[in-house]
Amino acid sequence: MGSFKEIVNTISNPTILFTSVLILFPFIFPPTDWFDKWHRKLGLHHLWGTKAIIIATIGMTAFFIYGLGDYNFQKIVLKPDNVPISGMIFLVVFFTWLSMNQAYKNDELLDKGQKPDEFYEAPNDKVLVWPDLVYVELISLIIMSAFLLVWSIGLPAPIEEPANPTESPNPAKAPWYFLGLQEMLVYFDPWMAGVVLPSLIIVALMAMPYIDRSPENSGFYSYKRRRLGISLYMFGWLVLWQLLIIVGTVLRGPNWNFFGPFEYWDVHKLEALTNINLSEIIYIKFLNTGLPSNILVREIWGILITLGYFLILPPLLAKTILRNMYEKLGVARYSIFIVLIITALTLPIKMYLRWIFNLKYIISIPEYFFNF
Amino acid sequence: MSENNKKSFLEKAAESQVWKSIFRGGGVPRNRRQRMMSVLNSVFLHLHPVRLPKHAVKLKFTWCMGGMSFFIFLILTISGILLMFYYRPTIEYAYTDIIDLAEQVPFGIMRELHRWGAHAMVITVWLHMFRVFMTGSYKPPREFNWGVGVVLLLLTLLLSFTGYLLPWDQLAIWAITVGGNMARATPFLGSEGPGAALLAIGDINFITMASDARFILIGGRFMGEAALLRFYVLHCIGLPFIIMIFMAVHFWRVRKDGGISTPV
Amino acid sequence: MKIRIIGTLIIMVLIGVGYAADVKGKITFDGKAPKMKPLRMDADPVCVANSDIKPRKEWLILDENNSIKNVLVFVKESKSGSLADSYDTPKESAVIDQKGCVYVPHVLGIMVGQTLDILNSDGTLHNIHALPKVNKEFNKAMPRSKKQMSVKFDKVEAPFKVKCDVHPWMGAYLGVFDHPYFAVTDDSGAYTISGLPAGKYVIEAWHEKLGTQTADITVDDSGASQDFLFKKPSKKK
Amino acid sequence: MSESQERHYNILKLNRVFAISSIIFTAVWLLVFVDDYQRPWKKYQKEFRKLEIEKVRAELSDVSIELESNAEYNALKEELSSSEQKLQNRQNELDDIMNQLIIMEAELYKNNQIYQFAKADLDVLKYDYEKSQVGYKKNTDIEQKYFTLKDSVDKYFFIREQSEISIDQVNDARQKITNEINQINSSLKSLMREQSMMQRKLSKVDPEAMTLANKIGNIVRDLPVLDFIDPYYEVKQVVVNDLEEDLVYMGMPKVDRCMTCHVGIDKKGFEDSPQPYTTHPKLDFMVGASSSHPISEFGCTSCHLGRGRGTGFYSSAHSPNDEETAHRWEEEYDWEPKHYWENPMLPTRYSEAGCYKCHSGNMPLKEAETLSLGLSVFEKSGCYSCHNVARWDDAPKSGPSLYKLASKTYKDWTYKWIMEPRSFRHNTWMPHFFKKGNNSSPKDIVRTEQEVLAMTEYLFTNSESYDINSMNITGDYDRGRILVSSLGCNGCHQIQSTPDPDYDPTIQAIRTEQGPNLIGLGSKVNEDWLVGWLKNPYSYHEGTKMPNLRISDQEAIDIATYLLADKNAEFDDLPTPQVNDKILNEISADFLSQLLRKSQVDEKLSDMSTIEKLNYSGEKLIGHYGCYSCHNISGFEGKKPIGIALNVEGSKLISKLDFGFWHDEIPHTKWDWFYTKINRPETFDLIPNDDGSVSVKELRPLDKSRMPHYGLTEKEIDGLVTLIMGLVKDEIPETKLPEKTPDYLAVANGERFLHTNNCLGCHKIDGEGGAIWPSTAVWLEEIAGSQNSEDMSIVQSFSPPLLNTQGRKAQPEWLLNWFQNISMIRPHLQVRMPSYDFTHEEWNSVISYFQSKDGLALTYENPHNFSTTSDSYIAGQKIQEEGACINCHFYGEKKPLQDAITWAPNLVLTKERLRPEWLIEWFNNPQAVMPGTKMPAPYIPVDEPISDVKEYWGDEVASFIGDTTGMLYGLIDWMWGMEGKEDVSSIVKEHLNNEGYGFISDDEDDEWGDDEW
Repeated sequence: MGSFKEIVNTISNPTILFTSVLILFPFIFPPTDWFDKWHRKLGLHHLWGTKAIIIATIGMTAFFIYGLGDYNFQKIVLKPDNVPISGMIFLVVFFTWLSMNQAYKNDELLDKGQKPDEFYEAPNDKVLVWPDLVYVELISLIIMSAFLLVWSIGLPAPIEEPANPTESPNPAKAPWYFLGLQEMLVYFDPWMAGVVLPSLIIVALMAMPYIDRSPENSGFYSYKRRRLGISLYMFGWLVLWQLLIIVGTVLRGPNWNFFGPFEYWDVHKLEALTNINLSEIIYIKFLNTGLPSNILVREIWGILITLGYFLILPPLLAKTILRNMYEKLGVARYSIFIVLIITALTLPIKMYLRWIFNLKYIISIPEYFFNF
Repeated sequence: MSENNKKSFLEKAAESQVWKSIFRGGGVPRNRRQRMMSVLNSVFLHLHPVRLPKHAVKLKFTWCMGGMSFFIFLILTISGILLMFYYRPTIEYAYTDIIDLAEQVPFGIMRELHRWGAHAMVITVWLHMFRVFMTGSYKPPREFNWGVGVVLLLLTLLLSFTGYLLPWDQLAIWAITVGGNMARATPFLGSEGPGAALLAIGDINFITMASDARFILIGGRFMGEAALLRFYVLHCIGLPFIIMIFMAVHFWRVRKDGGISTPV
Repeated sequence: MKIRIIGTLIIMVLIGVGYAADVKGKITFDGKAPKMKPLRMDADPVCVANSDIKPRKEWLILDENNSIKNVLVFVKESKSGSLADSYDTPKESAVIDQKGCVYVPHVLGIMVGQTLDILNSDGTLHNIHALPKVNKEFNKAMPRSKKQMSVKFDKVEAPFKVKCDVHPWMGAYLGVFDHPYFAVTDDSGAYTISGLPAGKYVIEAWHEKLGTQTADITVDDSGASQDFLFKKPSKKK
Repeated sequence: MSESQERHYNILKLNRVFAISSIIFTAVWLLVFVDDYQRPWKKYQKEFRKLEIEKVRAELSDVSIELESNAEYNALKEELSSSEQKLQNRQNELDDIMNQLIIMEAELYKNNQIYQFAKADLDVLKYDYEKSQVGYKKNTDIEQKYFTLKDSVDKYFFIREQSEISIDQVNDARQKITNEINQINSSLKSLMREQSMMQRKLSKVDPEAMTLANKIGNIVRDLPVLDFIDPYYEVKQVVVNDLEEDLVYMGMPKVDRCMTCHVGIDKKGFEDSPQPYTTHPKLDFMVGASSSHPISEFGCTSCHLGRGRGTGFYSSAHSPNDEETAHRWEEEYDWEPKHYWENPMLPTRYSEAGCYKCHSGNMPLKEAETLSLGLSVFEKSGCYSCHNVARWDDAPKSGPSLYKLASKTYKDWTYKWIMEPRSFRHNTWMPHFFKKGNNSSPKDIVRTEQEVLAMTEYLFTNSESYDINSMNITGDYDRGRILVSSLGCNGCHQIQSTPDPDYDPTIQAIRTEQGPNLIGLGSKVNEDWLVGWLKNPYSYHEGTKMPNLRISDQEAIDIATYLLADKNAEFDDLPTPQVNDKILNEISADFLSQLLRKSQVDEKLSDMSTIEKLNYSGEKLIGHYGCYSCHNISGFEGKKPIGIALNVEGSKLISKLDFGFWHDEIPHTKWDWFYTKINRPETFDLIPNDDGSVSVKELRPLDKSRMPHYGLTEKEIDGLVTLIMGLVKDEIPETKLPEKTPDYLAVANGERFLHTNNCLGCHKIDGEGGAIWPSTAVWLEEIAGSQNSEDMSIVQSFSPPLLNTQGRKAQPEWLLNWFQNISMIRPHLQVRMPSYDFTHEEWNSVISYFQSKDGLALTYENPHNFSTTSDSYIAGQKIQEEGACINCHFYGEKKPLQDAITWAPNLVLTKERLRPEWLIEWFNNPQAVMPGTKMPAPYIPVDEPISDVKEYWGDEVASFIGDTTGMLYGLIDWMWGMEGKEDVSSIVKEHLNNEGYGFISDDEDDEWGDDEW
């Protein structure tokens, strides 16, 4: 079984984990017809069947039970403040399945020209709030309270040593729900990871209904007719949000190094971190001239690439692949949408640039705290 | 035996003056009208419509996550008030008060309830958002309420974040330090943020360690007494006040935007 | 508590009247008797003058049958519970004399609280230096004018040495007991512990050079007998 | 019904779900109550209450039985019942009085009321009257009213008083009747005080001894929820305001709740109860209210550490003493190490670390054996030489000086010694730098051989010269042997050729390791050096601790002959390697490259000769290994030690201790880390393998752990760990520290001085010290046979004197003078008080230590006046004569009458040497002052009939009859009047040469004959 742990440790490595997730993702949540075709060919649509969730639940439970036998796994997972994450993993899997399951059913109904499951005919299908809804709410309240109390009795809330501003723990971690952001710090400077990107998440979420304006397909679970939207959302929600939190909580140890779930958190573990900036690659590696002293000259390549990415790529896409969308959304909406999307994409892009080229910053102006 | 005699105790009580004075409309809700009235006439229930589409009461559809979030908020409010009796937000007492809650105080379990409740609320709010997205319920005419919801999510996280500092232990201050340090990198407003150097006249920098976003957040250059007090006030008064306003708007808009979303 | 004491007393009286018996025995030495050199006492002429017999060393005194004198035999513990919690202190004193610059007797047992009269029959200064571990150490000078002094010991203690610092050869051994069941062997190596109530006991025989031996005995109304055989102690180191 | 269509759920089903969830909810709430009520400590308090009830009951019954057998008590009881009988007969009379009293009291009440009303009116009127006096218009009306009322108030007052008087009279009458009983009762009460105290105590804890109401109350007070009011079972705590809980940058008053479970900790009588009820093992010293560390002022965690606020086994951060305990705890208490608490409780084996916080100025620390041993080992091992600890800032280097090494020993020996010191001397304090776990691979050995060669070369090249005169006298082995065993060498040196398997390290044992174990010297030193060294160690090294024993030439040669006869052949046969240029280049390059570039290094190396390289790398290596920290080495003067300072090592955060790859093997505690580091310093250079073996980390030679291996025993390491755990940064308020009076400081400094210079290796003070005694016995065995060597009183008399009451005993001027010019006091002693080269100040500190210890703070002493014609003097002379002091004491040049074995100091010395006050104390009971001394209390005819005394002792003695002190002062007068030779050493020497000691027994073995059984 030792080898199983090793396998898990190996595939948990962000590079492997991320790459496989990135490859698998469009086949699980196909954004286009082409992916959908393969989605069905590969039989991935069975993921949303009843059997799948039973197997998944059993599998995850078995994994946790097996893992708890391992001291290192136990130490991380049973750390009181990490316990909610374990619960969250189960909940997210279940509810993702539940929504997809209903969506697929509705898709079939709609394909057959029928109405979705949630459809009702006013006023006959209406029900009275009293007692149906009120009662259900009351029961949920009771069960919720009972659940929280049991949790509280069973697991004491954490209290560590008294605060010591001079002695930072290694690793020092933010509350678990912010660990996705902290994980981004690996690839971005704090101003991006901590300020710009979170703000953009908020903005993107708020902007969503203004981009996806059609009131169609609301009020019931569906996938096929909102494929692209849901796929994008799922990517943000499952990969960039949940997965990063899990990585940040469970797989990041001292010095923010990667540790497999069954690996001892050894402060001595080293990772080769010889990251270089784009300007250094260009001027030193390729041109062999040494870094120019003028900041603008030094960083001009990075600036050009960035400007190109943000200013040239959107119109280019609008003319080519995303022509339909551009036409549908209009200039303003398209611009906002595409900027948000390509900003989100900077994260995986920077991840791979880092992993492949050891690239640290595309633009690096430490003089003004501007690193990108 | 006349029918009157068959009236249950509850029914008799419902006919009394006291009952009627308390519950408008009166009577045990047995028939349709009474049921409708009991919702309409209750200050707690009237944010519900009287009648709903069938799927709105189905757990499979709603997951009850919005309701749960609200319930947990209530539990947190109550347990939080109880905690305020014992907890003193100074760096001398904060830590030992928490230890005393764990070791000695009767029903010190309130602290556990509060902490785990806070974590649970973060998860239920997320899942609520997930459900709303998956049913497309953010779409017009509900786009504004979706925005309010996003704000509520943000406030939930901030409430949890501010509460995280209060035990004043290593876990707390370093979690908040990590979070707080990001404020230092705020573009223009953080002393180590890009563009901060531009906010200067001559040699005078306006954004320094002692005047940037982080300073405002933690009330000093270092994590200390001021930060604790700020977070305490935000956690107990500031943010709950704001979140209640947004919740009110959120609930109100649910009704006004046409209730629960339904397939057309 | 009170009842128990009374009860014990009654039983004791009964046993004491009816069944008290003597324990007798003889202690012999297995081996060749060492050749004792005489004591040299020339340091103090008074000593030489006072000693009527030619003094010899006293650390092992055997008769022609190899019987050992000066072995202290005593009841070490009672196995069947017929020893009382406490015994009356004897009214009569025990006596040790300093005569001819040796202690007479050489080995002596006394009871806790019993008076020990120390006599000085020599007309010279002696000092009596007791070296107990449990009781209080004392070292008192007895000038020639001082013919008698008295001391008491208030704790039970295994035999310890009493010596005179002025006459370094002088030595005696004293054992302190909380019961009257002890005896010292006489010239013929015989001892008698009298009046021991019936029961089972462990008795111990102690000799200053040859060490100790213990034996389990059972005393009935005819008493008991227990002999001991000592050997030369194995050489140290 | 159309209405039902507006429903989704089956209401019955919902009802059922609701019912179930409600039941669950209720159950959970019950669980919450149970959880809140069932605090882990409650069961301990309940169990303890049982123990306490049992104990109080037993005590009560003991007291009652005692009371019943108390004759006085029984008599009083009889008396009481007869008095009660008497009272019974007068009951009617008493009843009448009582009735009368009731009526009269009613009267008084009424009269008092009238008076009070009137008085209140009067006060009102008084104000009106006074106000009416203002201005010119007098209101006579008010004035009159006022005075009228005033009169009547006085009258009422009188009436009230009358009432009171008559009540008093009746009361008196009543009291007369009951007086007898009251008196008996009060004397009974005083007899029964103890009993009633026990009863009261019992009625508080024992439900069976309670009244019904209290029984109910006893149950109700501990019911759930109600128990927040005034429960019997409650969290108990001590708040110590001036001791602070360290909350980083600020302190909170210490709160300890340990006694919540350790309920019996401060109560006598639970010594044998199981944990957690046990009484503190040193209640009179710690915890007890009357002890020097009462729990109310010191709490628990101030010494023991741990999480004092915790009320659970885990949350209070208990630490197990060993693995076995840990396993037991895991099973019994669900224990695990408390993470997230920097200072978990010290395991009991290290609990004395807490003592050091406040008592860091002492050595040894009373009642703290482990810690004292740790201090001793720390000092002897020279830990402080590399690791700065403020306490030893001024301490000299712990190893011998190597300035003149070449005159003392040989290169070969030095090489082998550095390589592996314990192969030469099994118990040396010199640690192993080489052949450790991290530098023992064949490759490492080749390198370390060259390293040691280089260091040896440097030492010999830089050795200064030392003038030695050869002497043409031949020594005698046996004489030397006797000298070594009799002069007192064994107070500091052992001669122990093989390790003692039963070695038990104690402070006492270490005292005999003050100097090196004198074995194999023939392989080590040259004779001329040794003779010179013995004669005057200071000439070789000024700062040496070895004192001058005033050894004559002949004695020195004899001793040297004896010591040098012992050679260590096995050690001599060890090989010494040849210089290996290649390796030497590598070593030199390692150091050169710290300053130079590679090319420059090569250039430099090619310029250097082999000798230069040896010297260069030797110097660098001595610096690298820190040899100079412990030894004086030329070229390293004033260099800083190489180790990290340990001043606050005990407060170091555990995260700063690197467990390397041993995180699973070594428990994650500071003490386990320290233990490992001391026990096997190289551990953290190693990697543990699954099969129990280890491999070595990839390290460059200069990066390897340099900490050497001392080969200490577990007990010694525990002592060191205790000390290190005690080196903390806690700031203790003055109020909690021992009061720094001049006496306290003098004693503390003196004790440390005595310890550092090993005075207790020879002397015993108050039962401590005297490490030399066993070797005195060995010497006695040799010269006088086992009968003498087994007699502790003889061993004592031939050992260095006890120093009890030295402060009260010696005259300070004489003592100082004597320290600086040692002369003979006890003529029978062979062991010599050495001549130390201490400064005046140092001697003064010794003397003031003795004085402060004895509570003496005299700056000036009255001379003792006497007259040779006084009665007192003549009486003293008589007492001396009768007491025959001359039997043992020298009277000037007059020899004692007895053999040398009984000899005692020359009495002529007394008047300069001793204080008369002390002599009185001494004469009264010498054994009380110096247990085991052979001095008898002089006989004083103090309570003999005066006629006898007159006849036998003379009139002068008789005039002091009844006055012991007077007679003893007579003896002192006589001694002060003595004249004669002070220095009797030549007489003694001659006597001993001619007549010997006059030991009594000779050889027992001769007497046993030759037969062996």
